[in-house]
Amino acid sequence: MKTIVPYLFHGPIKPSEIANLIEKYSGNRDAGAYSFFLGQVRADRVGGKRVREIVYTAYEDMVAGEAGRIKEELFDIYDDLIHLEIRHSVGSVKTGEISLLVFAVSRHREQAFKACNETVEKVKQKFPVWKKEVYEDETHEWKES
Amino acid sequence: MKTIVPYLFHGPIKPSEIANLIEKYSGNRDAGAYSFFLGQVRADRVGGKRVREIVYTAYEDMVAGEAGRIKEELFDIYDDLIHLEIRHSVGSVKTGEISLLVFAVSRHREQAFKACNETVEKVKQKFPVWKKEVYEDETHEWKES
Amino acid sequence: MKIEVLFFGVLTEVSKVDKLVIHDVKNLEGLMNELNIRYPDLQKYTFQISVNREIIHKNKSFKDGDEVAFLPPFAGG
Amino acid sequence: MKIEVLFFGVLTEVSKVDKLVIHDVKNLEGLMNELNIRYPDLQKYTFQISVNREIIHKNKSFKDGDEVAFLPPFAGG
Repeated sequence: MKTIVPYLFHGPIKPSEIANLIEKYSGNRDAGAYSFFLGQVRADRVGGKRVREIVYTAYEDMVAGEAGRIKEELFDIYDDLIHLEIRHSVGSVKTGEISLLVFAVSRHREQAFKACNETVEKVKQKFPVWKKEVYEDETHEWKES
Repeated sequence: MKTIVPYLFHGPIKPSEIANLIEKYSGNRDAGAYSFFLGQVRADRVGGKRVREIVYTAYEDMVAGEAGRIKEELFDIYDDLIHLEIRHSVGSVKTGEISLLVFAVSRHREQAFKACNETVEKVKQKFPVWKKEVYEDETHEWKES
Repeated sequence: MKIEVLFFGVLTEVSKVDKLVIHDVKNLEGLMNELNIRYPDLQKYTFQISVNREIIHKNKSFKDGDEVAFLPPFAGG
Repeated sequence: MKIEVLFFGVLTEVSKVDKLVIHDVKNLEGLMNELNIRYPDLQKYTFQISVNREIIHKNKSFKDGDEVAFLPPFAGG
């Protein structure tokens, strides 16, 4: 998996990377709660056509700035937060594959939940990322969030 | 990992099992959102003593009933929910190891979040489980949630 | 008639056993009288009581084979 | 003086390019005039504009090397 900016990665996010993240942060014995969100590409039907994949593009330099701001904001609000990870795919992600990972670690559960939830919302609002839904018949459509 | 009732497992929950769960459910191409919560044993200091492990005991037959009720309730409320998994450790779980896993899968993110969050709260309220904090000096204390 | 009595959590340190079989108690009140004699410290603890895995809130008659459990405050997670 | 103009998402299908270098436009208004001539369809789309990766909400003078981007509604996740 090639890193573009620290928050963007080519292709789908693999389940094994999620296990790696947990192993990495469970080293921190102050951590009591992990909250994960994973977004996956659904095989939606759109007007009789079935989604095959989503091709994501991003304004990479701007993503880095927005992600930094989101993290700063959340670490300001949640003093119990230990770690916040944001990973978004660029390029092709097929149905049944994961395109977004948000991972919050804190001492107690409440802040892990809230930080994870709010980060997902902020990523959707603020990340300059676009998605092109590609259907099984090779046609495509640009989607809003 | 030995299963006692479908919700209770001997010893800590392994990061690799979490990856397995994701791989298993990502087969479902209607799934768009996964929300995970993991609870980990912290190396808290209690009156100058450091926690070494928590030993969990459970009223196993009653856990099965309570877990079933929680799932029923949540599937009633959240019609977008596809899967809800609850796993709690019994026996010894050391600091830095995971003792609780809640995993919700739904089409869209909102219900996965809410179902996961509510399930964690309900497990804490309703699961007949007890924890004995064991300190590095071999003394122990029974804790409330 | 006999019933099974289960203890959990800190209460196992009062009862020194996880399980007890008690004969010839008719109802919860009778059981409590019996247990308070055996374990006077029991009164110092907070607990709920379940019969056949359902928490009960008032006196209840027992039938043969009932499973009565003494449950300190839950502490899962 | 030159500026870089970037297009994203559906707008790349209007511009047919991801990037454009434009000389001698003084400000956003001048750039919009220029682009509306080149790409009359641009007006049919909803977008925000950023200069050097900050979204702007009104006319703005450019300096040499500025990076101006046309951003359709974000669709991450």
